[in-house]
Amino acid sequence: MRGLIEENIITEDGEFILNIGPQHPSTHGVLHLKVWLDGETIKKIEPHIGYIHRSIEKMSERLSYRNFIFATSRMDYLAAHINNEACALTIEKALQIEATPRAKFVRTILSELTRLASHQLWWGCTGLDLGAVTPFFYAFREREAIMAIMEETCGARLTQNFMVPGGIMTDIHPNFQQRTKDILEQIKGKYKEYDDIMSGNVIFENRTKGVGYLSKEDAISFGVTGPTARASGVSCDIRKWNPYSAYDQVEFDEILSNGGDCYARYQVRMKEMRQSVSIIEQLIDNIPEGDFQEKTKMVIKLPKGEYYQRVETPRGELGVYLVSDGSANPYRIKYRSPNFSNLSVLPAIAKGYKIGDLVAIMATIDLVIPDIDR
Amino acid sequence: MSASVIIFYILSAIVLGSGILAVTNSKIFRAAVFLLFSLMGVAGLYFYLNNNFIAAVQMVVYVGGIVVLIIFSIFLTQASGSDMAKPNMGRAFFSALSVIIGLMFTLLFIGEQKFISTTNPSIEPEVKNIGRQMLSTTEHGFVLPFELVSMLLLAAMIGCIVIAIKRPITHLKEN
Amino acid sequence: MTNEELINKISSILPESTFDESGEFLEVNIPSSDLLTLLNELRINKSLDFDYLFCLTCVDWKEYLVMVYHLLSKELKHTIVIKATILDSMNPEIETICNIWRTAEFHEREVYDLFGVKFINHPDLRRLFLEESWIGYPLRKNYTDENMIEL
Amino acid sequence: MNTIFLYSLAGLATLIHNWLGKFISSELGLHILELAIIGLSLIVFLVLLCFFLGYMERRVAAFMEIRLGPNRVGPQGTLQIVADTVKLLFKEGLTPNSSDKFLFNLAPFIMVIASMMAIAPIAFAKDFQIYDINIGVLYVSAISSISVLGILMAGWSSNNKYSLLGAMRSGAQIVSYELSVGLSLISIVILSGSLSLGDIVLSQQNGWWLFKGHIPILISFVIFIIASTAEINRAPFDLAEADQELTGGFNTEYSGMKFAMFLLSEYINLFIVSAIAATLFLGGWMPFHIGGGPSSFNHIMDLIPSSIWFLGKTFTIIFIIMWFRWTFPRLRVDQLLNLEWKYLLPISMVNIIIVTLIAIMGWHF
Repeated sequence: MRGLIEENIITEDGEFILNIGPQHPSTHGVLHLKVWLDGETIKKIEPHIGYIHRSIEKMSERLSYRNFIFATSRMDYLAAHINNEACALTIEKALQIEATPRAKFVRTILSELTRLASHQLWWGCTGLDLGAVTPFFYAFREREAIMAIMEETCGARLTQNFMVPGGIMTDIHPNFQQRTKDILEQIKGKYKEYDDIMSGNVIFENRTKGVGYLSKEDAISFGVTGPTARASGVSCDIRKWNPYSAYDQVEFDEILSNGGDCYARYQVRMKEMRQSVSIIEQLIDNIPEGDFQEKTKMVIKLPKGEYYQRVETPRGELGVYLVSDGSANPYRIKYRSPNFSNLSVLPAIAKGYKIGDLVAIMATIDLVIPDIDR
Repeated sequence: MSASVIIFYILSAIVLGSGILAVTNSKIFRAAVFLLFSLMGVAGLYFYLNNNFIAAVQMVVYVGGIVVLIIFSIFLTQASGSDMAKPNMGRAFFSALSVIIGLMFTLLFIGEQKFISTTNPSIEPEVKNIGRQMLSTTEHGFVLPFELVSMLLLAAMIGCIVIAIKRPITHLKEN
Repeated sequence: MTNEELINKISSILPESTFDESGEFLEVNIPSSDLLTLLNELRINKSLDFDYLFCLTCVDWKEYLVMVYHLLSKELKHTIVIKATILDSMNPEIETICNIWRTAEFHEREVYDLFGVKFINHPDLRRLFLEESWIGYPLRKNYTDENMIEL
Repeated sequence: MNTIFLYSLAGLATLIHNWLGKFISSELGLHILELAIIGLSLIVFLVLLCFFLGYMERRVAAFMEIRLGPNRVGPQGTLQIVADTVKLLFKEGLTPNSSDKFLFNLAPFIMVIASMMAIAPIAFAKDFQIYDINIGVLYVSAISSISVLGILMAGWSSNNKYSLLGAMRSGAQIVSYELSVGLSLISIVILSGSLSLGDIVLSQQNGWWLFKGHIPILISFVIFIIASTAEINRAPFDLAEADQELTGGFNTEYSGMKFAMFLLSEYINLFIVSAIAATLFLGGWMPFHIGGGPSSFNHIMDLIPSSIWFLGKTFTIIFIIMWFRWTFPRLRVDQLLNLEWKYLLPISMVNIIIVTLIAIMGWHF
């Protein structure tokens, strides 16, 4: 019809281009993938990004050192707290101060709660992407409880903005410890339920095993980090490599797997949730008394130089590269966001699989689009 | 005019009308859809004749099988949305010729038959009887044509498979 | 490998490089023309084995641009920062390193998009975030946008 | 008269027939009037059924997903689906500019008509059937094969790549799974010796085929449930729609009432499939009888109206199919076809040979 249907039909060499996104249910945001198909098999993928680019790096050049921290809440909105922490740590490194012990503990607990909440959402969305709707609601049951703790202590559910250079903004809520312990108990009781509905399901296993294989060499070369890389056997947990906050005072395992496929990535994240619970358990009863904030000047000026701080977000390594020229604003800030590198590997690992697999791969890489675009 | 006659004319109109539309339509997908209606009209005629089994088989085989296959092959060809080119004169002439010959042959055949009005059919059109006839070797048995047709279908299926696997699958693991 | 050993190694590869140990990581300053020689060696040499490029970016110092490469070795656990100075800030050009680390492909596109650095031999050098018709490179210090509202 | 009226739908039908007979003398007129009444009541029944199934689906989903489900519109949210229907009715039915408008508008009607036609031979209660066609089983599977054409038409004419992919998937899926559905239906036909749904129900007077036919019938029952779930495009086999992959597949471009028609036909198909399964394997309207058991038990079972038996069995199967939908992840397209061609079809073929053996030797109860 009017020449348009011809475009729809598969051309002579079998080239069929499908535009997945920018509005698509399983891209979890405004990601646009141009997919070349042969039947249902993917021949080539070209990611188009920038639909939600807010130039946080450019914006930060005009913000003070106290303010630019909170712009990062909007990058990886599922790990807003950890992004803030990375910035706060960078400033502390430049000022050569350390957060108070109490702040360090609270930061770590909140980071791990953020990780738990993020992994919960990821778990639910993975189920949703693979066509099982129910896990999404199961995941939100626990996530809501964590969000309630965040709300009570930080005053916000998603963009906590609880970090200041030298510590945390206010002291923790009196209920914080008890409620955190309650939610840990609840989550520990639900592992079996999670495994029953997803991990042990034969369709789920068939959909994920051997799908989207990422080799160890590729993972390193593409700069893939986080659970996605750890599922390919790359040891890259910043919490182990460069401990920050209170991570040097807790015992936990870096989860590694050699599977490299979607199933391995799934398992790594599921086990990481257990590790997070164990980290919080070690810390929650031992929060030291004392100040929650180190005294800093009202207007912070960093000494001239370049500073780099890495933290481990739920999706991988977040690097903050800060160049200071001695003034009250950053001269240049670069966020090395984990999702940006993780997305770059998608075209390589999704090639040769089906459209349904692409959805599974995207789900297990766990992309957050605002973090890619920044 | 009784209701039965009215139904007959309606069914015939569907069969002939959509048949003509199927032939004259220049959009191939629509032509396939009209063919579908025509075949369903034929199935309706079988129902009208109380030959329920044949009617259902008509639906299963032609509607559910053949037309779906035709539509699939239309999907896989180019430009199925645009108008088809007008056939050249020679082709149209021979087509018309073959249609006329076919029509005359059919009319001749019908003319030779003596239609005797009867109320009780020679065999009850029941599944059991049809099954017996299909597998019997007696005078009205159809076991030979039945087997021949099944051989033909088998050959067609093998042919389809051979066409389908013309190239080996190499897309995986090339990276 | 300690910083001294790294300095010795790199000096033997590229004598004109200068070093700065004041920061967290060892910084190596090199001219942009020698980038590929050094980085290739850093990746291939088994005693250096920098297999992980964890950050690639550019800093605009108004008169010149500096490409910053953060490298890490997963096996040997040492980190290095390579800084390649591009003197021509009007028409910046540098060799691509995406044959060495594949992650560079995306990061270089980002730098091209926001700083206008042209990467020679890059397989697919296009704007990444901004549309193709965008004029200027937003993260450059001399970038002005008439639609920008001053707060 | 009153007791019959209370206990059986057949009595009600006779009552209406006799009552109308008083006013209309001509046979033809009576026939046409009754046809109109049947058609109208069927449509009303189906629409109400779809309302109920829509409500049930939401409630079942909510039950599975530890949430409340609709609870605002009407008592317990019962009118939610009515509100939704009203919304869909008043929504503009968009037709994409570059679509093949004739086929685009025709497709939803084909779907609904195909679904509605298939309901004719289903026995809702004792002696209560719209059309006891002597080849009922074959008729249903023949009619249901039309609905694939509706999907193919919808997907192709939308001129949307997602729709086209959805239609292709759906075509491949339905054509393949029809084989398994057919073979599992045939296993019952072999045992009961009839294609008529009425006769098949009557053949289960002394026990349902699921119990009488040993393990082979159990296998074909399971195969039937799996394959028919696939045939009516419900999760985990909803690849033609596959929201997360194809954003709705063949019905991506549909809106308003045309979209509602796809929904309508999906629910009618769900009902038909469950009704067929209930009729063939679970005895339809036949009460649960124990052959050698005490007759008092059988008598108590007889007191429950046959329509309740039929609907109870049907809705149990509907519940199971809904349960699938809200529990399982979706299969991939090649896994879907593998399941049919490598597992279900060979199993059904072997199964049917065993069933034939059972039928010939008379080993069934």
